[in-house]
Amino acid sequence: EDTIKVGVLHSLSGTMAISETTLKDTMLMLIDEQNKKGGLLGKKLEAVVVDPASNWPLFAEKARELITKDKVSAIFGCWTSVSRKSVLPVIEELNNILFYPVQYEGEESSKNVFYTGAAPNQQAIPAVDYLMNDLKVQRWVLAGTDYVYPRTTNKILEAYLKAKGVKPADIMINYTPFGHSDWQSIVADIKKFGSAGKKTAVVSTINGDANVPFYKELGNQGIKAEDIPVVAFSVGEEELSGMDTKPLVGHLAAWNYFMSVDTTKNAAFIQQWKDYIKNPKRVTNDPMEAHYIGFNMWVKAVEKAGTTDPDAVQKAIIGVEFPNLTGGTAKMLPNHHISKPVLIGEIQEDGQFATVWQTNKVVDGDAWSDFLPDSKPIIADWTAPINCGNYNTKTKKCSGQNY
Amino acid sequence: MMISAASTPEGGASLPLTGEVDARHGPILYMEDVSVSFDGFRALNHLSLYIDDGELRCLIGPNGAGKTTLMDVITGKTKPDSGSVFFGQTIDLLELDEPAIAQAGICRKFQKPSVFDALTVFENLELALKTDKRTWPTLFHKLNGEQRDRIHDVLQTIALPAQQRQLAGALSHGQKQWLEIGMLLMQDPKVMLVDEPIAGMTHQEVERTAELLLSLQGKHSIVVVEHDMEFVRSIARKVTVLHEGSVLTEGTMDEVQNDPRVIQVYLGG
Amino acid sequence: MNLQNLTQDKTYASVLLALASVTILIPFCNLIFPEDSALHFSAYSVSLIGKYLTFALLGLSLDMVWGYAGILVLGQGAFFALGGYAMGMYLMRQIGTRGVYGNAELPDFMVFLNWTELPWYWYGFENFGFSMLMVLLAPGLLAFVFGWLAFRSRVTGVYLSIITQALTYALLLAFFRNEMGFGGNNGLTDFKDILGFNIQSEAVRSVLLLMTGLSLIGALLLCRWIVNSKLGRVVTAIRDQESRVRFLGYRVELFKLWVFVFAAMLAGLAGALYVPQVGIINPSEFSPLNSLEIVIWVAVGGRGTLYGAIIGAVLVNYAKTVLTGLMPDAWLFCLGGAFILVTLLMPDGIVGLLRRRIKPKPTLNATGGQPA
Amino acid sequence: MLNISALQQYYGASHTLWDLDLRVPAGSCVCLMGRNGVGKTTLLKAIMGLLPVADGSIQFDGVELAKAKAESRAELGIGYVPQGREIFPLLTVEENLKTGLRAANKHGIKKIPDSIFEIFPVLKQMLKRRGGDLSGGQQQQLAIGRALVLNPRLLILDEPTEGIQPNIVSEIGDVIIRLNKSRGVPTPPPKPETGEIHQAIDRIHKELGVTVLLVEQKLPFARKVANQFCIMDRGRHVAVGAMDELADDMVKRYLTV
Amino acid sequence: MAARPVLADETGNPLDLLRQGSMSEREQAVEQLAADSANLKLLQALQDGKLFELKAEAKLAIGLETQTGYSLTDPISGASLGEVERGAVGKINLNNKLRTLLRKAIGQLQLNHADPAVRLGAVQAMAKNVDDKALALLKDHLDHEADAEIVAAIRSVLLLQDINSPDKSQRVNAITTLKEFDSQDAVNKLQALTEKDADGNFVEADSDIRNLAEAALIKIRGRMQAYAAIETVFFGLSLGAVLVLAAIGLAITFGVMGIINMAHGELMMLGAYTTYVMQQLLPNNLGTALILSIPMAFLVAALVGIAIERGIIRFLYGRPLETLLATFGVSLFLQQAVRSIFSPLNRSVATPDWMSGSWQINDFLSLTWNRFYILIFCLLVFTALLQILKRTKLGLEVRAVAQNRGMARAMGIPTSRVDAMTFGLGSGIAGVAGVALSQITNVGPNLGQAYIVDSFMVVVFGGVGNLFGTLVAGFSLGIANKVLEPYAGAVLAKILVLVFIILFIQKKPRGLFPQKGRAAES
Ligand SMILES: Nc1ncnc2c1ncn2[C@@H]1O[C@H](COP(=O)(O)OP(=O)(O)OP(=O)(O)O)[C@@H](O)[C@H]1O
Ligand SMILES: Nc1ncnc2c1ncn2[C@@H]1O[C@H](COP(=O)(O)OP(=O)(O)OP(=O)(O)O)[C@@H](O)[C@H]1O
Ligand SMILES: NC(N)=O
Ligand SMILES: [Mg+2]
Ligand SMILES: [Mg+2]
Repeated sequence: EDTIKVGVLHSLSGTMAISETTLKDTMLMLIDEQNKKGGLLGKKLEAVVVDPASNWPLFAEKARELITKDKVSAIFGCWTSVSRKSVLPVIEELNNILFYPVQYEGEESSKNVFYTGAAPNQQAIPAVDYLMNDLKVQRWVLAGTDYVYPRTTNKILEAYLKAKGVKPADIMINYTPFGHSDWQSIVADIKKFGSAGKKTAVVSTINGDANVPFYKELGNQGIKAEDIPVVAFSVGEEELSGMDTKPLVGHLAAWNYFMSVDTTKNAAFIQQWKDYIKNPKRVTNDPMEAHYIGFNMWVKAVEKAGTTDPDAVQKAIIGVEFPNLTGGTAKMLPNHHISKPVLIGEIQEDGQFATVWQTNKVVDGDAWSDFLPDSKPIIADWTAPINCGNYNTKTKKCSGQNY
Repeated sequence: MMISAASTPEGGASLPLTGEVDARHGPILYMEDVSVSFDGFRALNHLSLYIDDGELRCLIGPNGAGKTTLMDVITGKTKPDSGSVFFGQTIDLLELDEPAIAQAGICRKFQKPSVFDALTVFENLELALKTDKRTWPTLFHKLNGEQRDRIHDVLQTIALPAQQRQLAGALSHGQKQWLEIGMLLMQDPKVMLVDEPIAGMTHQEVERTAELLLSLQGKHSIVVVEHDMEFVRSIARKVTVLHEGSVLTEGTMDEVQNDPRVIQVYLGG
Repeated sequence: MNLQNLTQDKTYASVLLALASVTILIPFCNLIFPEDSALHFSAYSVSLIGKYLTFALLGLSLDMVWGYAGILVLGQGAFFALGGYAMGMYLMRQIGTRGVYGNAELPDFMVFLNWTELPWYWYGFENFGFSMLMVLLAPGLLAFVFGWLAFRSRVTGVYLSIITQALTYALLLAFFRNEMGFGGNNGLTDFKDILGFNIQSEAVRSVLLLMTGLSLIGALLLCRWIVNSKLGRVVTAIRDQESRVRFLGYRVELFKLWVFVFAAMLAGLAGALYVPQVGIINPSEFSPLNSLEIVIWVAVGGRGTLYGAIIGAVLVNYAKTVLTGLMPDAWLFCLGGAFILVTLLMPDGIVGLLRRRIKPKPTLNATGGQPA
Repeated sequence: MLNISALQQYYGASHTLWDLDLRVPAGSCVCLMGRNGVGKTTLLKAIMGLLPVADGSIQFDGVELAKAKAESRAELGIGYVPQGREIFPLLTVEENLKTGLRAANKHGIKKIPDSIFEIFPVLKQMLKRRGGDLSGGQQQQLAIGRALVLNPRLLILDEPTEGIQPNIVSEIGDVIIRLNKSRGVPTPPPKPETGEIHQAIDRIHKELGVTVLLVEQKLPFARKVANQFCIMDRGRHVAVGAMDELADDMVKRYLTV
Repeated sequence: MAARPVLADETGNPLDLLRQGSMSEREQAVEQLAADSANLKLLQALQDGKLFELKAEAKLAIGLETQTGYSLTDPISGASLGEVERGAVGKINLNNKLRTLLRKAIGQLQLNHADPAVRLGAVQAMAKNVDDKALALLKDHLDHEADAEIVAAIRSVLLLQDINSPDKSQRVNAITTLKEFDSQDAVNKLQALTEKDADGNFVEADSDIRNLAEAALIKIRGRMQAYAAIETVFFGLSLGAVLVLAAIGLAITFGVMGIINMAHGELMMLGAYTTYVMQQLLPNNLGTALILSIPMAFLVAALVGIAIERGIIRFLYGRPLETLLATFGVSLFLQQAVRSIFSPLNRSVATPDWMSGSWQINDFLSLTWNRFYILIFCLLVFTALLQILKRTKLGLEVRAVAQNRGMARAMGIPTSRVDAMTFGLGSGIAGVAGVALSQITNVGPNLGQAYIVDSFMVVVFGGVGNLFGTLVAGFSLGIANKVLEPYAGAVLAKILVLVFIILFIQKKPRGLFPQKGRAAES
């Protein structure tokens, strides 16, 4: 074998193509770059791209194809949690590696998956802290698309808010279907909820396509960021580039990366991306950085292990560090999550975020939330002696691992 | 011939369907004071009609007089606005739907030939065969020798034995007419309603149809609608003339033919 | 039987033969030959082919209602998904304490959403026999109730098609809801074993393929027997002239209901076989687009021929597998283009083309209208 | 006027019309006869361009029609009354009649001529009723009326009396005869009770007689109306001649089963 | 000449702070600047995002965007500073805190503006969060304000303060006056009077006041309910308008022609992309671009539609089910084509100013302009279409062709032309609907998929072949959805509407407005 193959498993068609296509291109760029640097272990890297077409079972099938047919050494892919859940058994069965670059609900740590996106404690909790402490928010709207990531995140946030003394009457929870496009009533409700005289904010886990009509409606019903700010966990530069940002100015998002962050590394990354994609207007976003970090950590781990053998890489990668684009250093933790800074930014008219708050040091990703009763005692640690993704510190047992 | 109101069966509708048609006391088919209207247009207007057991009745009348509508009412396709329709003394046809009426023994040939284009001639006849027509028995149904013979007999009668394996959709207009008559025969009904059977037939076929209908009377009660007077004359016993939704006159062919009203609205000079 | 039936028989025979060999040879080769042998079928191929065969079964079920009874069901995927969920629930219950929270009763997704006890409709699914019964009963019952209402009210044509679409769409939204207790958008996944055997082992995979193949062959034979029975002819007659059949004394609604329920159960069976082989069942199986795709398979293969549905389902899905890997950026052009070409060049689908090769037959316009 | 030679037609693989020739001279009324299924309707459809012809030629006034578009016939002045009526079922009677106006426009006809209602008064009564709701006979009248809107020079009728009440059948006979007046028979003076209708017909066709091609099974009607016959058997024509010459043995040979 | 009115003190020049300082330093600067009305223009420019830093000269300037860069004016004197390139200036960024501060500051400075509308705006801005200073300003202003509306606005602010006054009669008066006001602030204040604290004691000790407040609340809530009902109807109608727009083209291609057009959604998508392209071509006239998009989208979609009809569908007449397969292929093709040409990302289509915002009738009722326009647009499109089908031959001919193609040809109807034109018309209308959709939802490759199921549902629910049915169906489904939503939530409401459709079809198996008659029944 003269090349090392890397699988790229992102939807290029269907509903998720909007988000995932960019990540495919990012991976191609990173692999290209690595090859220019001389490849890995003296071999060239080769990207194997497939299209799981936003079809969840197809993700599993394609993962199997990548591993058994194409013999890839690692897979970078998935966006939605359900696609990851679909791929998970295959990755575990065939003992390969998946780098998952998107913020997610947590409650998972697989031996074979590396979570380079944010866990709830790296995005949701800090955002709520910011709203509560800096903006003095007292009333909360938790609005989300009706699926597991928003549900879980909101469960965690609800528990967190209540623990902070927020009354149930001051929390409004609302779920909408995927792609929901008629927000008139809900925005009107939010407006009413927010006009009770207490400072109100919306914590939005609204996903993808539903955001454009949501923000349009917010703008049209005259909800300004100064009155009722919306802090979103799924709206990044890429999404903003497809919206009319005028009515959005001042609303917030919490991420671990903003394109606008002014560091030399980031400037270089942005330039590289624009050159690669041959479009000076293209933007970068948080999941791209996650892939950037994940890929480079994988490279380092392979070099450290001297082989692409998944077992060896899984061992070697824990503890590997790599600088973030926004400053600070990401480190692969024993629970397969990474440490990241948390940034909160306000949307500007040009579709960029102006950072208004940021953690002063990196936050470690927590696989198992401390705010859910059943997951509180659980930890993940893939180093000896625990070597388990869901180790119950009370019963001292590792549950559900079938390898 | 006319029955008095007193002898009209009462509460017959509650009797089980499986019972024999009770025609011991005269007519097998009663229609009394039946009215039907469509968007305000009266297609049948207080019409009363009685058909005797085994009778061959010809029904004539101008286009639009309501002959087809009358058959629609008897077979359950159209529900009348008022009036009553009884099969024998006991079966209230207004309480039954189309399949139940068909199973009770009233079958019909349509004005526009309607056969199953995607099935062969043989299969068309097979479907019409008088058997248990519930789902499971139909699934497990096998033709026995007797039934097979019957289909072949009918094929002979309608002169389509050569076409029996052909799809009915490929038949010409006249052939479809014959096939539909064949389907009527297969059902072996008590009452046959035959709407314009000879349209599109050649002269000689017309004669054969007449012979066929004549041979069936007695065993079956038959109502024939036709505009071909020569044909009607050749089969008619009793003729009813419909006009504007009600009976204009009734009688023998001669009586009817010489009725000035009939000549005026229907036959012409 | 006439000539046309004979040629049909020949094609039937070859399709059956092909199915039988796939069903028997592939699991056999997978288990017997070592991995590096040229004759070895990888686990990847085994589960892929298994998946195609479940789709073929699903296509077959649609061809029964659509091809023969003329009911264009745009929600056949709903029955497939229900069967799949029934199987998925069984598999979830088999996980037992091996879930991440170690809860013997509750599946993981219930635990982390703070459910405290198993909803009543999950009862019984730890039992394989009961679950298999539900695989058939759940879709069958839904089809029965839905069909009974719709056929009795004489809902036909596009109206029926659209309400079946509404049905599957409503179920999609309902199953998305986490409150429903079926795992929301993530659905049911991470299965461990089936009847005590590890679901990921090669042997189980092979057996599943074998079971799927046998089910498909059985279903094909059964369907063929049904369409060749008198009931089949009644149903075809209903397709072409529903009201006329009533006047022959057949209860049209019951016949339609019979076929509809039968097909729903077949689809449920397909779903149940699908889930252990792909390892996940989630609400997107209810999506109207999925159901539409089933119609496409059948149309591509050739409607109203049974084996056409099988050929169509396998070919379209095989094309998808190959194209999404070979040309991830352009495969939709190919697939879309292929659908257009098939309609234009093969009016009766792929089977129509095959048949015309074998024997030119007099064309008969299905609608009975004049040829253009 | 209409000249058909060596026409071949197939339904899929089955050969329906074999090398068929037919001449319809201008001003004549030709009755096409033959048993069920010999291909009469097929021939008429082929003339109308509703079925593709495999080979042969169809000339109308010197214009080749065999490969021309179906819709060109109406403008040329061919009216068609199909077997089975083929009414537009969900259009009203008025709309059914109006469908011919586009083609009739070429001859300066912009609205439905009143004369049609005079011939078929029932159509006037039912102007707003859906065509499909009419009784069979009413539909047949509508079909003929619809063809007349085109102001045709050649009228093709496929079993026009099917399902029509006797007095209207005879009227239709009269209508055809009078439309086809160049038959040479002097038109009898209008009968008092039907005078209006006949005057109307006269008015439509003062100048030119309409050439008629008729398919009819009923011999008496055919004899009354047509002046020429053409007998078909198995897709070929076997006998032609003046109507008076139609001998009984021919009828027996070709028209009975 | 008003020389440098800025107060320079030890904290530094506020202009420099604004230019270079951190966000909190900028806050200080704004507070300082707010003291002098001469700074109004500068503050307003800052709020509107038009204040820039001239990088080379290290000073502030107000910039107006031009084709190539910015034309600059001095923020204080208003003197022109010439034009510069884009790169030469940097925008002064704001955050929400600053924006809030600015709003208040500007409001206070504008209280004496010559234009009463601006004054009213200023009062309203100040009313949003009143502090003592603002209250004093407003009270002062009341004495020399002539405009009745502004007086009323200030009165209501003052009345709200009176509720907490120590003088009981003033309180009583305030409450009785306020109960006639449609004011959210009034509700909040009154509500506060009726609440209990953590120990279960009433916050308001005076039971008279409490009861009075209680009664006033009931009165206002009654009105609120009426407003809510109006709002629900409006929401329903506007959702319905979107459904109707999406479905109406299909009502022609599917309802009248009988083509199961799965590419209908993609034709709408083309309309939406046309809007995007038009806005790219006319970046400075977004409104004009939007208006021009309507005919352009019609043209583009109609041409594509005609191409589809001529290239594919015309071979499939008489085989309606196969149109489903072929048009499904077309829809995949178009989606991927758009992905290849415009990228898979959503495109940003701007809402022109005259379409944004809402018509604020009072605190409880406001109708958004874009929905309002879309509703009217929908009715216009519907009427236009109805007229086309009624007044022209096309309407009759297309129905004739759909019902009996062969006979239509025999009657001399040029069926191919009629088909192409009708399909073009249906497609063009889909394109026009796409323009409307671009104003409320994503413009991306998935746009069509999102609407196709709903479109078919609406056409069928209304009764196939009946245009009016489509209209009624769209509006009734819209209203049903919006009536249910507050009780059931968005997801369950949608499910309930679907179940309702299923059950309704049992009652009326051919939709709301069925085609009747012998032909339709058999
Ligand atoms: N569904 C309907 N809607 C409106 N009118 C109808 C409907 N059905 C029948 N009619 C009218 O009722 C009248 C009677 O029609 P019917 O078909 O019974 O006549 P008929 O006696 O069979 O005539 P024909 O001898 O021409 O077949 C006709 O005028 C017809 O137009
Ligand atoms: N669509 C079709 N497909 C195949 N064969 C057909 C089709 N239509 C008619 N035929 C066959 O073509 C032959 C001629 O049919 P056609 O309808 O022209 O007969 P016809 O002379 O008009 O008979 P009739 O007097 O009964 O109307 C018949 O044998 C018929 O079976
Ligand atoms: N993990 C997410 N965003 O689905
Ligand atoms: Mg009739
Ligand atoms: Mg004929």
